[in-house]
Amino acid sequence: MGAQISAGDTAWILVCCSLVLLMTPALAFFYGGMVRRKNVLSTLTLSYVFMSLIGVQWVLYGYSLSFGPDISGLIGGLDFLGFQGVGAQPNIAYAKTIPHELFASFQMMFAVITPALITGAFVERVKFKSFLLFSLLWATLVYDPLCHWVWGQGGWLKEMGVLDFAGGTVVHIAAGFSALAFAMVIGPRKGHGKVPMEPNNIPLTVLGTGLLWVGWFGFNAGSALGANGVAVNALVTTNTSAATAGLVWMLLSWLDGRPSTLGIATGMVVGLAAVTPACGFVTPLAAMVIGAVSAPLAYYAMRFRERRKLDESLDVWACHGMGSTWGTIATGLFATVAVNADGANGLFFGNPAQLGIQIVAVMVTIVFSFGMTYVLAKALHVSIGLRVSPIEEDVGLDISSHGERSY
Amino acid sequence: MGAQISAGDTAWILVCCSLVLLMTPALAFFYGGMVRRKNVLSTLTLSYVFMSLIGVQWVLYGYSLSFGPDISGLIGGLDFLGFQGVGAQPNIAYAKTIPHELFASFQMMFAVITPALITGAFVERVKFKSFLLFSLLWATLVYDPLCHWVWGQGGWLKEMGVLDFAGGTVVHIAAGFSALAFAMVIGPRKGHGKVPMEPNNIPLTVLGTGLLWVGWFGFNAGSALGANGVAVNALVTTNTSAATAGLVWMLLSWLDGRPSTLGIATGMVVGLAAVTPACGFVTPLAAMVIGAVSAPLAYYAMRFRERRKLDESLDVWACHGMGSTWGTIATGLFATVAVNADGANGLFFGNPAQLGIQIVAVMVTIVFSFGMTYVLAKALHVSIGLRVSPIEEDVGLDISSHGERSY
Amino acid sequence: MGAQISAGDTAWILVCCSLVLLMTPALAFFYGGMVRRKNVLSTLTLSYVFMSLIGVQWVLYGYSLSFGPDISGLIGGLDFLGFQGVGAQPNIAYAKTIPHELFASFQMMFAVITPALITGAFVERVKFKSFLLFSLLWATLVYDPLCHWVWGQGGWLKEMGVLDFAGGTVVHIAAGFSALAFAMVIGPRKGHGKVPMEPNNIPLTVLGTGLLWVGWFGFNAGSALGANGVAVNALVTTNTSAATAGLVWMLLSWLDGRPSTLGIATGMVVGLAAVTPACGFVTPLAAMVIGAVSAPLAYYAMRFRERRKLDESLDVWACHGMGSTWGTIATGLFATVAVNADGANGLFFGNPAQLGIQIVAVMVTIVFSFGMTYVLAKALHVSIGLRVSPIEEDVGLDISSHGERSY
Amino acid sequence: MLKKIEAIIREDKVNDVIDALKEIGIVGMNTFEVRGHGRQGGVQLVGRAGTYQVNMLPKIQINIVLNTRNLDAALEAILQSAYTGETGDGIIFVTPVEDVIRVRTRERGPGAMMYPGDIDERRNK
Amino acid sequence: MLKKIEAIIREDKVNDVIDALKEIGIVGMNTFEVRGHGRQGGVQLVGRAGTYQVNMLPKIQINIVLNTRNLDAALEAILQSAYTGETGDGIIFVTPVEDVIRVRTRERGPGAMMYPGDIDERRNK
Amino acid sequence: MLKKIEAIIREDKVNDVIDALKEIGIVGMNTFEVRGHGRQGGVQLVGRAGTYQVNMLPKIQINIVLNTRNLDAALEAILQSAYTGETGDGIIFVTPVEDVIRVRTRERGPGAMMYPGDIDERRNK
Ligand SMILES: Nc1ncnc2c1ncn2[C@@H]1O[C@H](COP(=O)(O)OP(=O)(O)O)[C@@H](O)[C@H]1O
Ligand SMILES: Nc1ncnc2c1ncn2[C@@H]1O[C@H](COP(=O)(O)OP(=O)(O)O)[C@@H](O)[C@H]1O
Ligand SMILES: Nc1ncnc2c1ncn2[C@@H]1O[C@H](COP(=O)(O)OP(=O)(O)O)[C@@H](O)[C@H]1O
Repeated sequence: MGAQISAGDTAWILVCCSLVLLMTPALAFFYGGMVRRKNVLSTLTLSYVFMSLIGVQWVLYGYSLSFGPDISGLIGGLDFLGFQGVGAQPNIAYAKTIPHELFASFQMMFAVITPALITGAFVERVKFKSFLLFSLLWATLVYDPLCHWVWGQGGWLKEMGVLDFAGGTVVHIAAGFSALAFAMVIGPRKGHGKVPMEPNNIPLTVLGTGLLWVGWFGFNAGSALGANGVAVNALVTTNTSAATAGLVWMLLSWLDGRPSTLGIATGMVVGLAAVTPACGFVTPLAAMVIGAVSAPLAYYAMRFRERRKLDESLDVWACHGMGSTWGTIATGLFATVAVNADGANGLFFGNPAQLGIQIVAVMVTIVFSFGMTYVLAKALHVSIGLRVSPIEEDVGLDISSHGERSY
Repeated sequence: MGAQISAGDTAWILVCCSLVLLMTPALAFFYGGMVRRKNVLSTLTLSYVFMSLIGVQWVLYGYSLSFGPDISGLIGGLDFLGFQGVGAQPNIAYAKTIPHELFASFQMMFAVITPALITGAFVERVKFKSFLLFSLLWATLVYDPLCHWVWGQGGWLKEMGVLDFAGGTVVHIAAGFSALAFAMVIGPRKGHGKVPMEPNNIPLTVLGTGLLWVGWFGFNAGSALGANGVAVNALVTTNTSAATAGLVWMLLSWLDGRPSTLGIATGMVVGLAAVTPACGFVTPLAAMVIGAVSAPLAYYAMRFRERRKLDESLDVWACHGMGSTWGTIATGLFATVAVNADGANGLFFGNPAQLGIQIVAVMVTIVFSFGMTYVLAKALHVSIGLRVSPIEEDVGLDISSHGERSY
Repeated sequence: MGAQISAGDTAWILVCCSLVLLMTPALAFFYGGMVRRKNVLSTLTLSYVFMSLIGVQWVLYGYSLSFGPDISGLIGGLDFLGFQGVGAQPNIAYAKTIPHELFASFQMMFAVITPALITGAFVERVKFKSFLLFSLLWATLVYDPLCHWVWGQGGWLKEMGVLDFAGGTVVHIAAGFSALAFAMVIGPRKGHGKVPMEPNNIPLTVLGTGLLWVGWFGFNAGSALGANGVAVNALVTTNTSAATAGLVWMLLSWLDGRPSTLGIATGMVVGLAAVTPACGFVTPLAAMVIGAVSAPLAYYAMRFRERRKLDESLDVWACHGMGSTWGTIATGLFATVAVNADGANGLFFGNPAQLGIQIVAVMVTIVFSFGMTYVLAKALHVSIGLRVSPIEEDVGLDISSHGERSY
Repeated sequence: MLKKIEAIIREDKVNDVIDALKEIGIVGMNTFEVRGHGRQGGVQLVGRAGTYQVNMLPKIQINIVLNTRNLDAALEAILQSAYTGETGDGIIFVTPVEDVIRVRTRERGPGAMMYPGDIDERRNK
Repeated sequence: MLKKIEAIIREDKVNDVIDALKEIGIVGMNTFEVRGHGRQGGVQLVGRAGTYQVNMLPKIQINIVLNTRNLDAALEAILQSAYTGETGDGIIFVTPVEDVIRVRTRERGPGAMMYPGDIDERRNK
Repeated sequence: MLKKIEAIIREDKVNDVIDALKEIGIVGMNTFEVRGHGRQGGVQLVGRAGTYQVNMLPKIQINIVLNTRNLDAALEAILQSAYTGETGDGIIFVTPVEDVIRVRTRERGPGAMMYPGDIDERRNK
């Protein structure tokens, strides 16, 4: 029938913009609690700055590259530069019942938080200027194309039929494997593996977790782009996966010592990341399985990473990368059109082909994001340098990069 | 006419799920600021864990026990196990204009926060394992039945005509009197009444208060189950009662010393708890009276509790139990069909019978929740023990139960 | 056609009430992080208390003075005392598609936060009792009339045709210039300009910034009073201005030293304040200009203020006053009916008259708010005194005014 | 003659020790947090995935300046009230103090060390 | 000959005391927070409902190591700048120091105790 | 004979110093944060608009009580591990200690100062 604005759908997605925006501060605090006291402000800034940086980039050209008219399935055209032509009428290709500008704005919040996720890899040692440069390049050369492939009208992975409801590939796998690549280039923090690096303020991390969970409802249920049954199902599956993963992680850390607060919080976030691609396609009970499996997967990925002495400091790869790799594949197992008529069935509902598509999409995302990030980081490393000096690292980035002290 | 989904109503209740979810982290910080530094993480975890525990329990069987097809007015049947049959269509018995799954999900958030409220009674000394067991039993044997009685189709208190808009009985009285019972069983913290137990971080409590207030709009106005005039009225009465109670508490603490920040915050929460059962049935001016009376009631209940040397540590009974006892009774005084045609008139609007019904509901809730909790706690106390060892208590639960330090 | 409630619009404005309410706690933490540790609770309380004080005042008579039937363009009549007649039906003069009580409640949140903004001027030394008295007088004699002039049906500035979408004059200019006047009367903190007054907890300020940004979506996009294209545009322009100003401030502080976290946070808030009057009338690219100009304006206003040795402690004047002065004037430059048919064109769209109107409104607001505040503050200063004693100031207001310690 | 006791004890014993000192009339004192290491091996903390070792543990140091004649009584009170028998109970140092001045009264020397109701006052009764 | 001054003063007097010391050319010093108890009775705080008593009050301890010849001047500066006349003004201890070494220069003994523009340099001018 | 070393060093050197001490078998010690001022001029911080100067800088004080025979070894270890060559490296004081008692064992005097695997035990091997 075409484009007819629904005030209800518009209301919900306006709210989701607010909820997803909230996730960036939430992430900042989630991360900020885990670093050492001398790097708290620096860590907060690494996330917050994206609200500014991508807030400008997206309006200027990011949205256009991602969602502009398709160019050979690879990238969007420049028609939407400066949000031109992105107005109060719906863009039928993307969302029939809300203003085009609202779709663009909701997508902006995703573009903001994704690179912020990566910062967990290089906190406590990155040079601020190089970080800014890397971030802008990453947003332009990694995020925007990938976003177009998976969600843009005509994008090649979308055409292939990949199911990624709210960003398992575009957001979490991309961030996780980029984090891995960056950590390999920048190298470990001074003293990593020798001195214990105790989190300076776990309550901040716990606060961040709570706000992340709330914001994730906007992220996942908002991806239905309307206030409807699919949104409701996404909200419930999101909650269920997070709940389950938190519980399982608690048990895992209990077995290895004691039921740790940080562990429960981490499990919750892993469950949220894992269910992200699946949330609009699977039932609550399937989400319980997705959450339950994601916890040990990320848990042991973390230990593996530690044994390899790799300082991917706040475990973006283990939590988001591995969590969502599993979630995207699990979508190929558990998806059912009973939940979402616009989706597809997965292996367990008689459609093994979907699983294949999912695996291809995962692999493409991994190779592309890891490879591009490795090259970008390496180029910056050998040119202007990625790290602060050892003395600045000792003093802490709060003072040395920002001239401030936290508390 | 029956079931017709409204996108506007759906949008609002989706938001309310997020707002009510936020209340559990908010409560965690409200409580976490008031304990001693060595128990901050433990206190936070006691609340957060319910997002996981009940998040799973509710989907598996909690919702079904509470809202499944009625069995003799006492409990719900098992038809909704695993959210089976809880889908995108409305359940006309509960909410005509939103998906059934959304109603179930909104109710989940209530089931999550209610047992979290109780934790204020036993912070700084409870054994984590026993706490988990108690919580699961309490949710199953106390919350789910009570919820069915008051809100479930066919529940006997509902049939009797009790007015409880957003959970005065089910949530606040039940939590408050359960807290009282538990505190009597577990006994006071080491040094209680001798050593001053200064709150470690009042700003955390203040933060929690702010977030609780915001979340409470979802809790109370969301209980209209739609974006309509009743919801609006509930939001305004909620705000008015909280505002008034905060102001009155400020004056009370000023009279006894100085206008304390913690006092203002406490007053606000008391006003919120008090108006919860009434919010959808009374006018803003009536809410002002409800708030104004709730403050001294809880204030002197607190002092009474202290004089009795009972260590119901964070005053769940005084704030939530007594606050909402008053609020539920006040609903029988101030309710008017001018505000809510689906409600009833109270005593002041010519219907004394309603007051009687309210009082019966209050007494049933008190007896049931206090009694059940006492028995459950006692049984755990004599079997596996409710308390950590005195040495663990001295060291603090952060280290001894969770192996972590806060800040 | 007249009044027809839209559930979607109602849902959105219900949410906006929650979002704007959140801004008061957010502001409390934004401010609380910047004072010295001995005044954290006091600073938090100065903001929080308005949720109580105005929460009661507005219902009793504030709304009526502001939005009651017009009396000679100057003030509202008393018809809405106690929210009488403010019910579930729309008030067509203000908002056609939502309950009148919802409009009143949304406006309440503005009335709550505006005087809270002013507190930044006199933290760390104000006498609590005098502050309460001042606040009530200010709300009644400054805010309510001004609100009527600009937004009330029949208000003289409204009749004149001023464009102020979400409160550039009523909220930010009024608060900023009142802050200036108050600071001049109360005088500087002991040691101001001699002892460095290092912020005690910048992460709190950063947290406040994040929550303010989220809440501001409700503030600005909610001012469309519906879930429609104008709301969406307001959300996008709000985000864009904040993003840009944050970035520019970062660069400014980098030039003068290092890219400071506090600076980025401050820039974001300035960008938010600046775009507030304009957000519903201008394009995203215009918002980028508005944000970009607001940052250096406030930055150098701050330095000017410092050089004058004026202790307007947390720079309400520079950030909100100057930011929104620019924003209100810029509305007269960039406004276009292409964005909002109910608005008007500005200078750059061929309507220089609008710029004149904007300038008049700015000047009226400045003169009225500065003058009234100066008189009120002076009267209190010479009668009951505005400041605590020097010893109480040394000890800190947490202990001396509230009998508490923060952390 | 004046001495200073520097007692480094368990965090969770600090209230007991202060009470024990007040019991016998030792009034003037102050405390602060230190992180220490001695015979006690450290403690194992739980991280996100697995545990790790922390070697510097939080302790409280209590400083008490007193007349030499009250030294033994104070030491005995601390030794008893700080004891648990586990490693980490702590250690007490005694150091010399040459002079003392009270700011408010400018009293100087041992005479400045009198507090209402303290051990000396009690002895004289 | 070296001495250490340990002055325990009100939190809110610390800036005044530091200024007074700098005024007379005492440069090297450090401060930390302690919680103390002396003649001052404690303070009443306000809880959720009613008040309660806290006995250990926050104070700042300033440690200054200096040559004995500068001791009296420093003591006098502190006594004046820390004074309010209310209980809780604090107390000053003087203890012996046997040796001092500056890390950066390995200067040792009283000679290590020189600072640009300090009291000794001024005296020599 | 007992001495106390009070070493005031850079915050970011504390792990290095502790490691260097453990290396040579100095086991018992404790640390706390101080804010200090010496030859180092202070640091410039960035405010909302422009910079300002802070004069009291955070440092870590390490206290070590030990037998006089181990003093020089300990001093040397600290001097080496705390060194950067910039102002602000810090300063070490040596003060007398008259007695020591271990709470758990009531061992008294220098004999209380033995730790498993410490410098004395190593020497005896
Ligand atoms: N030689 C020392 N110098 C300074 N502090 C010490 C020394 N030895 C022990 N301490 C302090 O005393 C605390 C307890 O000492 P420890 O040897 O662990 O106790 P225990 O005697 O019960 O084994 C340590 O954490 C440290 O703070
Ligand atoms: N004997 C003591 N040993 C250690 N510290 C002391 C002693 N007496 C006083 N103090 C410290 O000095 C502070 C002020 O002492 P107090 O007796 O209250 O001051 P005033 O002399 O003004 O009454 C106390 O809080 C405590 O920290
Ligand atoms: N006379 C002193 N008394 C007490 N502490 C001192 C004294 N001199 C220096 N300090 C402490 O030592 C720290 C480093 O001293 P500083 O003179 O800055 O080092 P450097 O010798 O490298 O220039 C100071 O911050 C202060 O804490």
